[in-house]
Amino acid sequence: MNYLNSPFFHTYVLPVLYGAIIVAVLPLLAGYIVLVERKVMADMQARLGPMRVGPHGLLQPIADALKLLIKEDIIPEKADRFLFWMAPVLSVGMALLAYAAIPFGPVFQVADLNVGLLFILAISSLGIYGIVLGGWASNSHYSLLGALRSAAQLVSYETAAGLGIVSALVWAGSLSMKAIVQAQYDRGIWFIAYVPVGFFIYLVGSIAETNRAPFDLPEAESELVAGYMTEYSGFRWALYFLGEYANMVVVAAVATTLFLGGWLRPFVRYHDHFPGTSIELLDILPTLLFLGAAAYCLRLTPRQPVKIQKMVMAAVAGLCVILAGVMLAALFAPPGVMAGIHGAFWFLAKVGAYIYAFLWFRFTFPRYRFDQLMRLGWRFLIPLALINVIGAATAIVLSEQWGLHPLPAALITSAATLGVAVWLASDGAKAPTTTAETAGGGD
Amino acid sequence: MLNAALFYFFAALAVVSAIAMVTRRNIVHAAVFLITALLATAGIFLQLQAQFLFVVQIILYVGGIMVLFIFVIMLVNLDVSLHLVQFNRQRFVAGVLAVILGVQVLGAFWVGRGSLKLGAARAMEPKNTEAVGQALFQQYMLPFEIASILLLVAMIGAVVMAKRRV
Amino acid sequence: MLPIENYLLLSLLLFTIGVIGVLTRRNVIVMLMSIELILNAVNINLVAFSRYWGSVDGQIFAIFVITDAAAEAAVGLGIILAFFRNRETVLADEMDMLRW
Amino acid sequence: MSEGQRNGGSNVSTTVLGADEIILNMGPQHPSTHGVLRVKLKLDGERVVDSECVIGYLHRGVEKIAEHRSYQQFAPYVDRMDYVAAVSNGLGYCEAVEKLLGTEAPPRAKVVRTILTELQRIASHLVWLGTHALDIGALTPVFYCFREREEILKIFEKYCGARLTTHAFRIGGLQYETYDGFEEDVKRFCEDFDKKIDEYEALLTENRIWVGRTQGVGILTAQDAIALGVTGPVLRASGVKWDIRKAMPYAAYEQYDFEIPTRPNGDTYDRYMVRMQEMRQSRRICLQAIENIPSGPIMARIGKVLKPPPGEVYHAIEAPKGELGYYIVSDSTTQPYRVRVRPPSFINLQAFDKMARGALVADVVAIIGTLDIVLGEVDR
Repeated sequence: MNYLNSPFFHTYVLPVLYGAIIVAVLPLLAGYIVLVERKVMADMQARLGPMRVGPHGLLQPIADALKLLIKEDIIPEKADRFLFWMAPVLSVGMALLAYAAIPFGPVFQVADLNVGLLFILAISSLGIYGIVLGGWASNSHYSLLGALRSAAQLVSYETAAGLGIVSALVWAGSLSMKAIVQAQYDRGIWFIAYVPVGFFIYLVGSIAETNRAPFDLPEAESELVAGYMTEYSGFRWALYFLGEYANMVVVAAVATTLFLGGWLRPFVRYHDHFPGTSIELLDILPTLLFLGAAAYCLRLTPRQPVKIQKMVMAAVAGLCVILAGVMLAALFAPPGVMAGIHGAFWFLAKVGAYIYAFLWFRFTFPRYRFDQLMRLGWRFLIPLALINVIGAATAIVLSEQWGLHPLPAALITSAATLGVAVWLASDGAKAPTTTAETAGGGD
Repeated sequence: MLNAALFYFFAALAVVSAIAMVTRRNIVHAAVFLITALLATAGIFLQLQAQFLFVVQIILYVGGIMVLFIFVIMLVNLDVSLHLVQFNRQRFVAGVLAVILGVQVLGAFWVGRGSLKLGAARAMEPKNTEAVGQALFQQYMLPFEIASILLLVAMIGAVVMAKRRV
Repeated sequence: MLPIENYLLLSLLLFTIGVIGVLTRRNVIVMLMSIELILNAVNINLVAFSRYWGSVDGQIFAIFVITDAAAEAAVGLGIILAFFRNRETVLADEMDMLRW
Repeated sequence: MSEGQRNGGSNVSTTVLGADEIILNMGPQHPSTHGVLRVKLKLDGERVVDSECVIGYLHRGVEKIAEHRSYQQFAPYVDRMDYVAAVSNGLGYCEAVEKLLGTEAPPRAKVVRTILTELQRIASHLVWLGTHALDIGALTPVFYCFREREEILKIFEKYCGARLTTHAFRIGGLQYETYDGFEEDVKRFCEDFDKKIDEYEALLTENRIWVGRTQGVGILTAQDAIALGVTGPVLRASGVKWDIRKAMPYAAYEQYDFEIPTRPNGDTYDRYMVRMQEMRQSRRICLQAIENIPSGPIMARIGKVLKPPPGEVYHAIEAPKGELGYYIVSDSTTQPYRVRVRPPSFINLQAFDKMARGALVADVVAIIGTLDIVLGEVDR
């Protein structure tokens, strides 16, 4: 027991353990995000999605991974073999490296760097090389165009997303991921309430950075076949995919930490206890949520057409009950353990919601054209982000120098920023256009 | 111990990739090796407890400037020049001169080694980012503004020069 | 803690390699990259001194050097692009006209 | 095509291109060239400097086959040209041969033909809408479109047993009487369909990205459209009110009240709007026609062996994609001497280069989609 409290354990063993867990779990997680994506897509498109491999397609990710692993690995004759080999590895490696600084709860974090946020940004800006070098090394025009598009797009939207982050940072006053969440705890409010425009900018920027629709131009299927991945197949291709989905989780985690309160539960300053215990009322929310999910699954069980599906539905319900039990048991565990488990639950729930928004956008919007993408980035988002930073700074001055309550101060500046946004949007639509483009009807 | 090992690892990486960069025939490979060298340098910054500079090095140098380089390399599609002679005619003289320059500076170090009384590293502030920020926006405010004007000028210049049809 | 000479030596090595690159290569892009390497070698020096003096001034200077490198790269690459459009070459010894 | 115009007319080769020009081969295997179209694009960055359509990958010699088949035997072949609108192809061929024979289908057959052809027009436009939206990056409309198209195909299947290449009509009328509940099926579909179109429009019509991607893209002026021989919705979106159903009525179209939607600008957005409105008009025709289908025979008396008098005939109908014409020469044997098809897709594809020049790669995809070509018909 003494060993568990030793500094060696805390500085060396635990981070390595956490890192190992992340590296081991992430491919599986990415596979299941793909499954969820396909199921959500199917639901929005009035169909069922994967149903064959395992009940309700639950084993589909494993089948896919297996198939990709045993597929023939093709390297084009005139490809640059070294870079062709290195690019996907770089893509996935950089995405995984960024996880080092992400706090999946107050306990589960590999390393709390004092430049944690900047570290994540830096590492994810390296991920671009996986795309650019892979596109170049394939020696194909489609890949090259995808790579060029990607380089230009990522550099542009990184700027916008970075400025969106800054607006929340001025409220947080620190670059350490833990300190940012702590700042939100101290103020008793998530920063999305202070800088809604900043959150919007980061949302758009992060979609563009992860090459998701409607900004999926580097891999635009109908134009560039698969963009930078055109010449890739089998496991290398799977690595790119893994990198993309890992990156999605990273940007979602950053957004969660910065704007959505990290691992904090809703109403974090509401501390009423159950009478006679030290358990807070709201801490049973996760338990209730899981129980609700279990009840829903049980209600669906009799309606399943095949017996095996009934059994699986019941099994899923059982799993939910078990998780509810874990959440409940955590309430009686030592505070550290309890905070770790519940923090991880809330964090992952918020990350999931953010990723769901990604999926939702993907199935709703058509794709931007390249010049429109650039115009949106440089003529709308970046000016708006700059104004937003000024707005956030003004709100801080209002609240700290003039004694205004932070929330109304932030509301005033946000409203002003929104006004600028409307002006920018209408200006962008009316701006003189050089090519065949008359963007947008009414606003 | 760990500290020294880190330094020697990054230093070796930086030197090897710098040599590879100068000698590679394929220009994209050269760029990749330069990126490796820059990353190794970033590692050395980290080892010197300059966390903020470590991040700046990666974001700006590796994530920004080098992307620009690779972008341009791709634009000026250089399959043809791959088979040309990569070094110019003065290469031997130039190489020798450069080595002489290096040896000269080394000599200067050697001569002045006694006067460099820095000894062990002094304690740095733990909050590196804050310290850099304070210094940048108070003591070095004017240079900071000048630098931003320099960047603006460079940006305009680059746009004007790279523009397709003037 | 390592003596500062290690950093100075590393910096010197990188600097010399960079100088060799600038002086011997024909390709202008590689020459520009070698210049970046030289600037980088300088930065190592600055940060090392900053560490051994216990003040952040050297790091500030390194930031300015990086800024300068960014400006230089942007303008340099702009020139290369413009030149390539007109002459379709990026080799230094073929850039021998005073005007076009 | 003037591939090397900037380089003194030399042949296509990467080494003699301008400093930043590349050749991009789109197709014949490409997700959005709708089959096996191959487009050679000369790009300056992402901008199209020059383009060349390479066709013929799906050439099956349909016209030549006709010379060795009897008139009835050839009828199923026409279904394989525009396989997305097989019923319309069949109608054009049957009516052309009837014209050659000097007979006409009985009124009941004509009305049923009209209903089925209009349903086929809706089905064809639905395929176009789904794939066009998919090309531009909207993933969802295609599934909604295919859901409704499925209803139409079910009606076809109930009527003649086939879903895609239906061979629904015979020379002289119909082979099959309508099945029990035909009227109800068509009526139910048409009544629901209006809301479905609203649903598609809700996803696209006022979507800023969709408008941005389609407005001003691939503009074709009325003069250009006429000069290039473009027909169908592409022509009407350029502001020319030309529809063979009104201009030279065939089947039972003169009995019904419908409008010809036109739009003034001739860009991709206008073509989208025209086709959307056409679907509404087709629905209107179907609803009118289903109200009273005359009773009577469904087949004219033409005999089993067809030996048309020597001569030639040209008959055109308004297929979903434009003017579909059949030119048939008879030498009074059982087999046609020559059959020449005027396929709308092939002629419309001529406009591609005009529309694509100066556009971006992403626009090329939109333009291919908006022309609504079917390679089976282009290559025949």
